[in-house]
Amino acid sequence: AHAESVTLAVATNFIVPVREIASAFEAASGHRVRISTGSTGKLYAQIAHGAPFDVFLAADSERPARAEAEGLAVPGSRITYAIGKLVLYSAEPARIDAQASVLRRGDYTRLAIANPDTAPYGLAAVETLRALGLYTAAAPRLIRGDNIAQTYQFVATGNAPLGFVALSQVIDHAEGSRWVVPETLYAPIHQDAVLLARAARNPAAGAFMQFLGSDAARRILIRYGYAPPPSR
Amino acid sequence: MSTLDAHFHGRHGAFSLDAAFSLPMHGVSALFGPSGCGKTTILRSIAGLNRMAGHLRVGDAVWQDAQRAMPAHARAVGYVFQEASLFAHLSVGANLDYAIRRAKAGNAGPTREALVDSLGLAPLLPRMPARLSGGERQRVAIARALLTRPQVLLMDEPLSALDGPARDDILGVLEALPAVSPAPIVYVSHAIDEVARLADTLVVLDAGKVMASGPTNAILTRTDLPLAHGEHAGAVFRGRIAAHHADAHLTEVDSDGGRLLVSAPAAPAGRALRLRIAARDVSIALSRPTDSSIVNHLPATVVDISPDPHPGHRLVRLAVGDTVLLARITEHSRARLALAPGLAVWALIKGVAVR
Amino acid sequence: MSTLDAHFHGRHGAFSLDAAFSLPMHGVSALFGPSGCGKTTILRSIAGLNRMAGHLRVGDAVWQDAQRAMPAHARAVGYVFQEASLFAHLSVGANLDYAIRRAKAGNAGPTREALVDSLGLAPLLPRMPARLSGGERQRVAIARALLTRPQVLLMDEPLSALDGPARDDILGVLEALPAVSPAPIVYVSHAIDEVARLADTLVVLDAGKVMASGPTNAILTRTDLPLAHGEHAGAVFRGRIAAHHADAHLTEVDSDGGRLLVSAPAAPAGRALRLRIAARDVSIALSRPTDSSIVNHLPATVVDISPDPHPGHRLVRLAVGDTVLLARITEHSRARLALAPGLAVWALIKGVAVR
Amino acid sequence: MLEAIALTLKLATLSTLVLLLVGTPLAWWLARSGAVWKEAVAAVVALPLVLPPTVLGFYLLVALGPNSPLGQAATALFGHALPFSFAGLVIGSVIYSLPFVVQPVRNAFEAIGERPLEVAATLGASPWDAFCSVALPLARPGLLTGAVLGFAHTVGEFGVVLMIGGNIPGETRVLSIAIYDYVEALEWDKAHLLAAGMVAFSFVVILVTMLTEKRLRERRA
Amino acid sequence: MLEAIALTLKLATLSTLVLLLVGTPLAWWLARSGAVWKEAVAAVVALPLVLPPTVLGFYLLVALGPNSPLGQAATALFGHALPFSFAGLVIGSVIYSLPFVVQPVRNAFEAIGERPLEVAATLGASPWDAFCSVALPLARPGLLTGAVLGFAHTVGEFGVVLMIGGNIPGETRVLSIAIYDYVEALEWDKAHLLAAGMVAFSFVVILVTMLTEKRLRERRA
Ligand SMILES: Nc1ncnc2c1ncn2[C@@H]1O[C@H](COP(=O)(O)OP(=O)(O)OP(=O)(O)O)[C@@H](O)[C@H]1O
Ligand SMILES: Nc1ncnc2c1ncn2[C@@H]1O[C@H](COP(=O)(O)OP(=O)(O)OP(=O)(O)O)[C@@H](O)[C@H]1O
Ligand SMILES: [Mg+2]
Ligand SMILES: [Mg+2]
Repeated sequence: AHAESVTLAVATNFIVPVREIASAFEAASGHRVRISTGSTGKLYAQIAHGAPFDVFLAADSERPARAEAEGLAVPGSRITYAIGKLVLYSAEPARIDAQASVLRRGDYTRLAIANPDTAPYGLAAVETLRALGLYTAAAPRLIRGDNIAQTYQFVATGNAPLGFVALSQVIDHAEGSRWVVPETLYAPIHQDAVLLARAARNPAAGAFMQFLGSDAARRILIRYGYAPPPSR
Repeated sequence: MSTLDAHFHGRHGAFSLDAAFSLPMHGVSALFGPSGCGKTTILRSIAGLNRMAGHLRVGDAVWQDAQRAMPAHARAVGYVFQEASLFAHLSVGANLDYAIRRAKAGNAGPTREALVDSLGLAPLLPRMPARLSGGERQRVAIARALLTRPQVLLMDEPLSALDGPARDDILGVLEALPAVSPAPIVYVSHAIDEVARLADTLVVLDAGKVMASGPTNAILTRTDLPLAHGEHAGAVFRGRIAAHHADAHLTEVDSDGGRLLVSAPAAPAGRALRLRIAARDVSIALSRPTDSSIVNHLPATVVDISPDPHPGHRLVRLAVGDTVLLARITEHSRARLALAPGLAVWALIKGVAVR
Repeated sequence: MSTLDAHFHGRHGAFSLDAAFSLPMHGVSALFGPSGCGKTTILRSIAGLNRMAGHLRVGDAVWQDAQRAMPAHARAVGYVFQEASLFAHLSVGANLDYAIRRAKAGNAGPTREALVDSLGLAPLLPRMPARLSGGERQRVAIARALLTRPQVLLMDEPLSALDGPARDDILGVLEALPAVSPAPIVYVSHAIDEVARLADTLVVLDAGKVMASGPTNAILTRTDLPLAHGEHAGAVFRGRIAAHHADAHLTEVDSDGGRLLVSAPAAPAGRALRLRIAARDVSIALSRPTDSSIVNHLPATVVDISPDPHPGHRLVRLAVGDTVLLARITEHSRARLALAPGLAVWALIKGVAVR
Repeated sequence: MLEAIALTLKLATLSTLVLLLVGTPLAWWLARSGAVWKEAVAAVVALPLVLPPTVLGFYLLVALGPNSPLGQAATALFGHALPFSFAGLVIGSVIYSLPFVVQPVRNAFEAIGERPLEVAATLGASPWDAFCSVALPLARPGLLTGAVLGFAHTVGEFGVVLMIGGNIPGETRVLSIAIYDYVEALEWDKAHLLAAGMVAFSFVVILVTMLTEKRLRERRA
Repeated sequence: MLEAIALTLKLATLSTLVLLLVGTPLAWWLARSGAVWKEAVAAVVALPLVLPPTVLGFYLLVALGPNSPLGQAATALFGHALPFSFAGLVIGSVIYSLPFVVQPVRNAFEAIGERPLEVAATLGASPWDAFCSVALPLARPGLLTGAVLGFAHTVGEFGVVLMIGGNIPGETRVLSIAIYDYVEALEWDKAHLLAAGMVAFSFVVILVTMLTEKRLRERRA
């Protein structure tokens, strides 16, 4: 196949892994990839108003589904490309133990989460707190990042002693302390992708959707702290 | 036709204007009147800077009538404003060039070199306007206005922001203007001494109306008008040089009123002069004095005697040859000398100003 | 000590000042000199508005010496600036109140009511400064300066931005000031007629230096100074009313130079007056004229005769009693009358100005 | 939502006040100082403009966070660091909007010139007195322009506030963040409503301010 | 990264030009018109300030998108709708930064007064000639302030650009977005470097502009 180009609209939190996946894809297929990033909501608004994107890699499953329903995407093209893992993180080394007892003790001033209204990791954090029966106690101390990246910034700069962030953000951090939240405490964070309507006949876009499910992509995902999607 | 005919009427807030007048298309015509009488409004109407109703004909061209009014930039006027009006962002030279580039082609007028020369602007050319004195600024403004090659030159109290020496300097420039430029000058002032020095024709305004208009001396010596009653009241008339005595620095001048001895720079016989004699400089004697330092004694006849705003004073009109002089004397003296209309007297003239 | 002693020295760009003078702590003292000679700089130094080196003692208080200089707001001066200086954001009344609230307690001075009354400010009080004429503005500025209860009132050419009637109006106000306020006035001007009308003491400046200082007439009639050579040159001296003739509107005045008949408003005998006689209003005769409208004839002796800037003219100093008058006549007349120092003559005085 | 509206008004009003309190002396100094380096200070004041608000917010977060010297000083003083508090929001807004206040106020002060202040001194007014009784009233048009721009900018301000405020309802969740969240959450109807209300309200505030200023200026002329 | 820098400079320069081209006549009209409703127009110009940039960007997206009448007109004209193109970025930046240009330029025009324009008319300059040869040079300080604020604001502008531009590398991905992305992607070192460079560059640009203006002003006095 001769070289085509594909433009990805990628949720900001996935930007680092997607770069690696894209280079692997370029190497393997010879197609060219361009990456645009933004919050999932912003990207959806842009797609709805004619943005020149071929593939939408959202941070949730809701907005790709809506894109599909509203005819912005190729029907049936939606796949889950990664499953996010939630982690409770602190920049201080011994702050969090394996039982996350700091949460139960309520021994913190502020707890950073992503905005549950707009970010799936935020929703997962709220679900986790509710499952632990700690939400009411935590609610007055919650601070909300616009997205998961901001939430991490709150924690990393020490402005919040604790925060629910994505495992992918802290996977290679030796310092700090963490508690990987058991997947039983929150609904899985499906990050879905769809092939957008304008790319229905773009072979490179289709190829990239294929490549997302490949072993090469899965290896990268795991390295970055995501669970790979169940094999199709 | 070689007149400027204007009739403007309209309102400016509480002020209402209704003024019609006709001016010759040569020499200096002055609009004279107290503050707020509408002088500036009329000048601005001539220049098209405000929208007064009326009509205006300048020579053969109609600049405004009931149907249409030429926009300001299309009217061939030069306008010298009362206060600083040089472009602050341009040097003196560039201010002049601004006018030259937009000059009305076809009209006659002095060249840049001639004006720079006659107004002494050469050392000023590279300077910015903020670095000029008030008098220097007005000289540049006058040169700039002339360089547009105007059909009419409008001047709105160009001296009122100046004092002492700067004022004298510009007055001299203005007196020489008719020799430099063919454009008639409409000169606005409320200073009678300026008007007497400069104007050939006078339009007297009050509260938006024309009170009188005509040749300068006819208006100046009318005791029913306010001009004869100010501190600077006097007569203005023309003379011609008869002889110049270089040793005594004195010039003999023949005028309608007789021969006068005046201080004037050397000039050839026959040259026309303007003579001004202030009412306060004229004394009256019944016989000709012989041993006084007063140089000029003219035989005269008392025309009439009017009251003066100052209660102890009288204003005496004297017929001297074909001309009328004003003399301001005390009622005390009038009574002592028993002056009355028709009496033959001597007019003793202490000072004669010459242009 | 009841003098103001000042010595200021320093540079302002290319201009260098080095002026020492002493002024009485009453009446009007004028700083006189051509444009750029440093008058404003000195006035600002007295007010503390610039930092000239030197020292300044006002009465008993040292305002500046080598060690320290009082800041401007602590100096009890009233300052009337050359041009508009009213606060644009305050009404006339509020401008006055601004000064009252910050007045130096303890000093004497007229009240607000008295000033509003004597300066005719009542109808102006609610107006904003932008709606005042130039003359009205200066009257308010003068009232405001007096309301600070100053120890010295500084006035920097308060008339130069005014014309004609407004100028006369304010001159009248200034002449009456010493009666209204005890503060001595330091008056800056380059107009000799103002100085002659107002000043008791004169400091003549040129290029940053004091050329002469002393009582007004002594300075005005010194022919080695430029003041005697201008258009308005003349003499100034004091007189005292002898009698007033209401019917002829004439007043008999006794002065050092003899008895004069002048036009002046009715006033009781004994009242002191200031008399001004311009050099151009004085003629000289060898015998006393009998039938002329000139009212005042004084016996005089020629003191000396100097050249005048105008080559055909001479300046004659005449001793009239204890006083010196100036007369400007033509060389032609001087020669005709064979005037020389020591000659006894008659001074014919056409006009006497009175304050 | 009412909470967010109240908070926005409180933040904008307070920030405008602080902006005027901080910006006015700064503008005065810039207008009147003879210091050669004052243009450098003027440029520094303008710099928050060139950073994206979120990025500016990020650096403020770092600068004011509990690990920074500033943050530790604040903690010692107030018992907590400034981010995620209303006080922190005010600081962020003030830094971000400062250029819009300083610039017009400085221009207005420069337009006054020396003379009115000299007049005030000769009338016995100390420099501080003259500043209050003469300079401030004469510079009113500039102060008003500054206040309007500062107010409007604070109302619309969002990146800095979001970053340093942490989007805490009732404390740091202002209207602009609320609208933003509705857009993000695809609840566009609500976003439209809020945005329209905000625009209408601001339009009225700005228009009334400008007309009042015009009226006052005409009274003076 | 070089791409982003070049794009930012291009966007800021072009936007500043368009801002001056659009803002100057508007400011002129606001300064000189006698229309009673001009203050309403002035308030409308100031309104983009009160909307969070992203939200403003969202509405621009709606207004210029392919489904809107405006968008369809643009498509008919240029072959594509304006969002997600460089032209769209310029439009967004211009609308967002307009108040910062119009306000100081208007003040500068108002400060000129009637007289110089009347003088120009009596010297034979048509209104357009007088505007170019007199009003513009005399208003230069205001134009410069406007240009600096507009330039700086466009450099730092981010929300509108991100929304309407779509962050497409080489086309709409400007420096501010790049910094934002680095911060979001936790690549803080790169963000620090870029931010520092941007601040330093802007500091120099602003300082040089201000000093030049000061020099020019002193020449004139
Ligand atoms: N724009 C205006 N609006 C309202 N009234 C005006 C306006 N311009 C002038 N006037 C009024 O019109 C009258 C005439 O003004 P004008 O300026 O023509 O007088 P002037 O004779 O030139 O006086 P001056 O000698 O003081 O310059 C004055 O009473 C003035 O108050
Ligand atoms: N701030 C300044 N910087 C440089 N030179 C100055 C400054 N102020 C005044 N000068 C110069 O100092 C000299 C004296 O100025 P000053 O204003 O005291 O003169 P003046 O006697 O009041 O003149 P005028 O009658 O024109 O008002 C002038 O030559 C002037 O150019
Ligand atoms: Mg006038
Ligand atoms: Mg002076």
